[in-house]
Amino acid sequence: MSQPVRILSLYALMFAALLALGFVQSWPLALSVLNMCLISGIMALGVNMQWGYGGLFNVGIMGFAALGGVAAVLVSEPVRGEAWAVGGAGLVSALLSIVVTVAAVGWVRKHLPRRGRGVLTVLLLVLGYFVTRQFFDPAVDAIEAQDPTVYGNIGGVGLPIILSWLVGGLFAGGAAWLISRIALGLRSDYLAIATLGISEIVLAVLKNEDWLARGVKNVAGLDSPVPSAIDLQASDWFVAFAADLGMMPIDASIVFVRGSYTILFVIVLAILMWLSERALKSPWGRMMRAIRDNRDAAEAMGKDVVARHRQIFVLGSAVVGIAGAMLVTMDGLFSPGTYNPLRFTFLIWVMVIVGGSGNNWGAVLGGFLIWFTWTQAEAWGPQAMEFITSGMAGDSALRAHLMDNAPHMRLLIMGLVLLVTLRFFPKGLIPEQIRR
Amino acid sequence: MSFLSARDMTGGYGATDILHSCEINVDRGQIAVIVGPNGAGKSTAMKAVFGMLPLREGTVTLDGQDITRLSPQERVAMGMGFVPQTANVFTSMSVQENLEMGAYLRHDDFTGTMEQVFDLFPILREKRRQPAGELSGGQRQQVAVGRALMTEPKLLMLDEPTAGVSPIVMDELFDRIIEVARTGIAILMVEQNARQALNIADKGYVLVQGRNAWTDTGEALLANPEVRRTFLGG
Amino acid sequence: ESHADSANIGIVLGFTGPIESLTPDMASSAQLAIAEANASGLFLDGTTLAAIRADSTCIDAGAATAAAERLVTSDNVIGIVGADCSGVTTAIASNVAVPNGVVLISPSATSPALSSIEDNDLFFRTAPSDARQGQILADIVTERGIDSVAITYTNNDYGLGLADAFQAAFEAAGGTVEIVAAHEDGKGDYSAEVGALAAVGADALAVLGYVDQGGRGIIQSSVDTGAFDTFILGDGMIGESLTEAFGPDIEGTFGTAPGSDSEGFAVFETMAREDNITGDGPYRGESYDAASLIILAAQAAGSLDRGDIQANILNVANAPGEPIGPGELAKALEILANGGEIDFVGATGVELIGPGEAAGSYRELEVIDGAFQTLGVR
Amino acid sequence: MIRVEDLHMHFGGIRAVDGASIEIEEGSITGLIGPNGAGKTTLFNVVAGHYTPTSGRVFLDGEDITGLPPHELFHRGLLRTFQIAHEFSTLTVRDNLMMVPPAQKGERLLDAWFRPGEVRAQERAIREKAEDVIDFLEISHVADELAGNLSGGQKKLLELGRTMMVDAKIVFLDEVGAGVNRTLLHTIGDAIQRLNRERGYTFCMIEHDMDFISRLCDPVIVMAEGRVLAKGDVASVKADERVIEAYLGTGLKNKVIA
Amino acid sequence: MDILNGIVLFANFVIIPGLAYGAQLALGALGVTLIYAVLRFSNFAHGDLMAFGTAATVLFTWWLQSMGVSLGVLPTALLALPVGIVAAVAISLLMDRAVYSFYREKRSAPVIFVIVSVGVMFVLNGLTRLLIGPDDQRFADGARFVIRARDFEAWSGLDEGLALRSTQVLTLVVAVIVVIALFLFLNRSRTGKAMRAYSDNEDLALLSGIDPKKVVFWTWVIAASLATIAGTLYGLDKSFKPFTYFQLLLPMFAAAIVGGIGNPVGAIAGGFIIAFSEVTVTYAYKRVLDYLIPWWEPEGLIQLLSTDYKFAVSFVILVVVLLIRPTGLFKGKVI
Ligand SMILES: Nc1ncnc2c1ncn2[C@@H]1O[C@H](COP(=O)(O)OP(=O)(O)OP(=O)(O)O)[C@@H](O)[C@H]1O
Ligand SMILES: Nc1ncnc2c1ncn2[C@@H]1O[C@H](COP(=O)(O)OP(=O)(O)OP(=O)(O)O)[C@@H](O)[C@H]1O
Ligand SMILES: [Mg+2]
Ligand SMILES: [Mg+2]
Repeated sequence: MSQPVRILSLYALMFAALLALGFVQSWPLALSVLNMCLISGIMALGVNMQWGYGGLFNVGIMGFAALGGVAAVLVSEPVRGEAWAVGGAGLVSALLSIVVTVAAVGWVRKHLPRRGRGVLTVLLLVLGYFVTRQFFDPAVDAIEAQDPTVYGNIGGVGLPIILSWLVGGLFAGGAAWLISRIALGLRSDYLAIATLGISEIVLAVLKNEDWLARGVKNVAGLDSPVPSAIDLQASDWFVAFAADLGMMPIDASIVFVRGSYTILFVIVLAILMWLSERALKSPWGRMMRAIRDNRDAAEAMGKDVVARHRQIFVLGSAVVGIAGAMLVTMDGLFSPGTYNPLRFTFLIWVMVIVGGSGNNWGAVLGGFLIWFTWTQAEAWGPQAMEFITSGMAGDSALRAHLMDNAPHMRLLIMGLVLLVTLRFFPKGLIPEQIRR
Repeated sequence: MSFLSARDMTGGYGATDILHSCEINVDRGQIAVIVGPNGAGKSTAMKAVFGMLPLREGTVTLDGQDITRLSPQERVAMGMGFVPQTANVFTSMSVQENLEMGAYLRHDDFTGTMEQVFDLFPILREKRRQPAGELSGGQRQQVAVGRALMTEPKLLMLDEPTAGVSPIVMDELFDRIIEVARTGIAILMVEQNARQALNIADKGYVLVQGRNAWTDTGEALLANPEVRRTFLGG
Repeated sequence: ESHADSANIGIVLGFTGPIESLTPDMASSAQLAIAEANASGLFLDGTTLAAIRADSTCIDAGAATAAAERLVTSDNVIGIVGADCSGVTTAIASNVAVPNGVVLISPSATSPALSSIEDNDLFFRTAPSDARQGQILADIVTERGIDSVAITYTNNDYGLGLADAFQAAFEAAGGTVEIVAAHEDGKGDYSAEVGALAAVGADALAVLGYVDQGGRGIIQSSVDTGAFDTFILGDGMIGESLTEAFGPDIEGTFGTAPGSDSEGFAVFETMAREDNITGDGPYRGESYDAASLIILAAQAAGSLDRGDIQANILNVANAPGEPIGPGELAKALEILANGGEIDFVGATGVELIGPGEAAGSYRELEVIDGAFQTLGVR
Repeated sequence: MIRVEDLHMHFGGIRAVDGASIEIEEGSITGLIGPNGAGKTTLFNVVAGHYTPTSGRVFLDGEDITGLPPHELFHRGLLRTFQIAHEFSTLTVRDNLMMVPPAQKGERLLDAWFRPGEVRAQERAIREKAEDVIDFLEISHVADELAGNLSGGQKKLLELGRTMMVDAKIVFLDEVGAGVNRTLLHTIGDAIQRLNRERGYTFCMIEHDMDFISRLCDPVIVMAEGRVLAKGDVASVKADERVIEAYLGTGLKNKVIA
Repeated sequence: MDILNGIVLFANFVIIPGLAYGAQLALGALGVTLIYAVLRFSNFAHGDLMAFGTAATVLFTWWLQSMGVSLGVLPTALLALPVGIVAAVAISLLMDRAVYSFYREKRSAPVIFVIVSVGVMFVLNGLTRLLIGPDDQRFADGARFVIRARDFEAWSGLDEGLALRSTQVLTLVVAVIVVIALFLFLNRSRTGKAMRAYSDNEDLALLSGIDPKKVVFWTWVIAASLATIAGTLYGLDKSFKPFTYFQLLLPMFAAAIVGGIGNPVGAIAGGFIIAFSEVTVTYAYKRVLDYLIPWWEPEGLIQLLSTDYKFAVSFVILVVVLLIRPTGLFKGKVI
């Protein structure tokens, strides 16, 4: 089967499955699954850039998604004047002292001779740490004391939340840039564990720094870039509109809201996809693949491997950050507890590999398929168990035991789908297209 | 029938065939050399003889026994030894361990053989504890040949054993190959240092695009002007 | 008026993921109420109720939303018991329950922040907000003459909320909190936390976590190293498995758990045991009560309409009316069918206040002779 | 053109290069020979920036280039091939060549996205050049094959081909001849001479095939045990006793018995 | 006296727990590292394999306990361990046959194996829970302590207690024995060398007559045994809950990698690094210092960082180690 035909037919199958979900179960459900599929597709696209083009084993996806998420909070929440009044000065001073410290360290490392440089660096860092804490701690205490059950944080800047998609990308990309200065020299699994560690650190900060985005207390009720279902249900024109369509206002409003998100997400995905495809098919893509294949030789052929790695690491992470911000926007909720490596790192990796790493269409399709399975396996698990145990006596202890543990069939089924797909498509559904 | 007899070998890595009815025979105590342009299928033919490439057609027999369907490690057990052209040492293992792995199937005491290998390639004795991956290109090649010699095979197959080794070591190596052959072992090798190789060869095969183009004694091939011009560099 | 023959109640809990060990018993407890109503045959002229479970995963808002969406739009549930962890609960409330107008009653989400979400009066909870428990716990500690404590809490909104409340109340009463350290659930080892907690030389350690999660690991480590003998337990830590495991080692440990009278809960325990719910994790009573409320509200409304159910939740939950304990659903259904009024008390002394959450009376418990004994109610 | 001063490269206790000083004249084809493990490849690796030397300096046209990364050296016109072929295995042979030219517009993302016309034009030119190299190396039948699937010798040719894609000042060839068919090697030798004469490339080549060395190289540097053993024209080196003993040997002991 | 008190205090809360946890991680990391060394992929299913093997051990232990069998001071689970090992080995070999072998034949890239192992992880995860449920299970018996804190106080007359659990001793001893055995096995024995050769260059291993089936078989046997031993010892010391075993995966990987993945000695070292960086950095040193430096009356708790950041800290240390030694302490593999 030629590549385009394969892409078309597999995507057609995927959409058929989503349509079936709509017909058999319900449209709001189908749309909400589709929306998450789109977000997953974007995340997978970001990871594919890093791994598929660049061969960078980034296992810190969770951290970048969370950074994107926090952007949604910081962009859209209203400014909290009270908090800034009590702690703003302290925070700004703390920030300043960090900047000064970094600048000082930078100067020392640049201008002083090798000997003694290390000691002085450490001294400066320690000093900077304590000075920063001096400003930081009281400010944070004051901010967190402000109405802690509902706020206790600095709020945001009160801009439309859709801007946070960009900002989320910037946050994640910025963090990636910092990391790339430290860790990109590491190879394969060593880079993996370092990025994993850094993402854990990012999460530890987001969980424990309540002043920033309330930490584990979550921020709920974020703005929405689309009208809310309740408002629609209450507006006459919409009710009339729904009646014209022959739908119940409730259903219509939900479909409308979800559909609006779908449109926004499709636009984002389309732009990113266009950029990625174009990049991959250009000499840039060729260079990236060369670097991935043989780093030493690429270096000898005049390619600045480190710079290219950094570039792709930042770009891929930014894409993940964008998806992270989109996710939080759609949920209307930022909850650091949500981010765990299984869901936000390994599942994304599964998407990329099952879909076909090195191929943008593949990675996105992987995002769709795996997310679809992930949500549907939830229902399939108990059904499967029902089926398995149907032969047993109604009151057998084994049956009861199995039915009780039926939800765990979810992961089992997830695993089976993954294994079966990779069995029949060992290089992913749409493998990297190597010849041109 | 010859000790090793590969007939009608046809096959390749994917859809297209690399080998076309290729034939190779070696007798005990004989040195057979395959030469030919790059990409002619010499290495492929070696792999096919060793069972590392599925053949579409053709048979391989060793000592009269049909081994066409045997796996490589079964062929090792039958007394075949092979030095591939690339990736022919265990890079993370020490030189000595590399040699030990060559003797993996031997249950007798192989210290004697190892001493012989060290005598042949003195540099390896010095480097016995160093990981093979840290050796120079030529040193690795010596480890690779040494590993194959450790098996004490009945048929020794070498894919460009002298690529990258210094002239002095190359001479030693050819000397040793002659010696080995004299003990009754069949030797099949691919060489680009074709002149020296054909010099010591009892039998030469010229392979072009997966086909036997010329087959003759080493001497005769060396004397064949056509062969000289096209493959031996004039 | 005629009713459908059957109706569904959704149960959205984290059957897989970090709290997977708590949820099966919670779900079974909720189903206990449903079974009770079905057995009575009195629910809306013999309509049979079915429970449909869905997996919230506890942490994955996207998956939880999809699961709840399935319940609401495809299985047409009349109300939902759930969810568990505050994050997913919020997501389900605002993305599914509110737009669809479905009642959502959480048995376990205790975060104070949930009091203020925009819920169109559709969100209720049978677990009280942490603020009150913190106060009561602090009172008990002070009364026992303990004046310095170390606190460890599970690092989520429940733990943090409770810890904050407890610390504030305790310090207001003149006690000192030497150290507050969070612990993450489900980790392999807690010696670092215990090491830090023990290093301050506090009289007792307040463990505000879950009995079969990190909280237990903390206690285990503390007992093993001899760091603390007396523990102050939040409601999530009360469970027989704790006394089974550590019995004599934690003699004198005390804590609080929701519930107005010990009798109600005891009755529920017996019912649960009979139904093979053998665990003793938290929130089982609350789950039973949450399901009961949906059933009773539907009965009071005389309809399966989601809006009607929502309108009746507070009526059945609070006085006036005949108090209804666990195991008395048949009686309640009967009263409601006859147009009477009830005040559902349930296993945990349900009393919904303010924005629809439990007012919270608490039992004071102490480990005496290696088992939890109820000392009184506050 | 290249001057290496008292270079040391130690790996733990192993002194791969142990105080070598070498000079390569502009416009020469310098041969570098020596027994296996003499430190030739290591020397190349240091000069080409793959290793930072333990001590010693490297100069290119009088400028200190010690420790510069390979990609910068490439842009200064210093190219090298690898003894063990380093092909880009999932790229086609043609792409392997086409990725080499520096300053490709399409390698900058913004241009790749928004200036497709210019990128295409440049690609056409590069492709033509690649075709020439492919033809020259007689590998046109495998031009669309993945480089990973080439035969051992073909990979070596590709190594050489990459250096022909740009205008270099100096090219270091590490045993391009090993595993290459002798007839083709002749042609390659001719090409090297032509590049040297017509385009003024300087070459430094490691090789074990003395015929090849004799034909092309002047002068020849002999290394042994990390140091320079001898230097001079081919004839003098071949006659040097130490070189014969350490490297050349005296030919086959067991003469062939017909 | 004070100095003794300080040392005992530090030992009780830092050294002993750190050693025990380190050994637990190390045992797990050994399995990870072995699979990586021979089969060349990071096996994400290792945590759940541990859980599976332990679940089998637990079930058999219960049966033994119900039959009244006991080992006296030692936990009965040790008797049941072989059964658990057999179960874990069986499921590993089954998974290999059903899953991994296919990709081996296809010569798939390592990352495919990694992702496939995630699939296997999901499957094992489900199986374990179907077998024993998701709950916390206790199966320890025998003497829990070698020394109890209170007994130590009484015996020594010190103010501070020192507790030492039998499981801690057991874990430590087993970890040391296992790593020595594994090291010798890999570097000295014929099969061990064959395993290394196979991992280094599969084709060449074939050419040397090494039977890949045998290598793979032994690898899984050893890895699954290690997993079960590690899981059971951990379960005895703490308690058995499948989810926790999954959670252990990350620190185990961290240990294996920071030590230099593919190297058994590295796994041990890595285990202790991870464990001690968790325990020491977040420990509040106030009381220890009170004993050791009585005249110094420090303010605050002398805690370098709050335990909130315990994982962050251990990862910072990990990253720092990697920056200094990019392939881990003991020169691990790079694939
Ligand atoms: N990374 C390394 N670690 C340790 N030793 C090394 C390393 N690289 C090379 N060596 C040692 O340095 C010496 C010189 O190696 P080098 O590759 O430079 O030799 P060479 O002259 O190129 O030989 P050949 O002609 O065989 O290619 C050898 O003895 C080799 O074992
Ligand atoms: N793994 C492979 N997959 C596909 N094609 C291959 C593979 N290996 C080799 N080929 C192709 O098969 C042909 C013959 O290769 P082979 O390695 O047998 O050549 P050779 O005669 O040994 O050449 P050389 O002297 O250069 O080593 C070549 O055209 C090569 O491109
Ligand atoms: Mg070949
Ligand atoms: Mg060399």
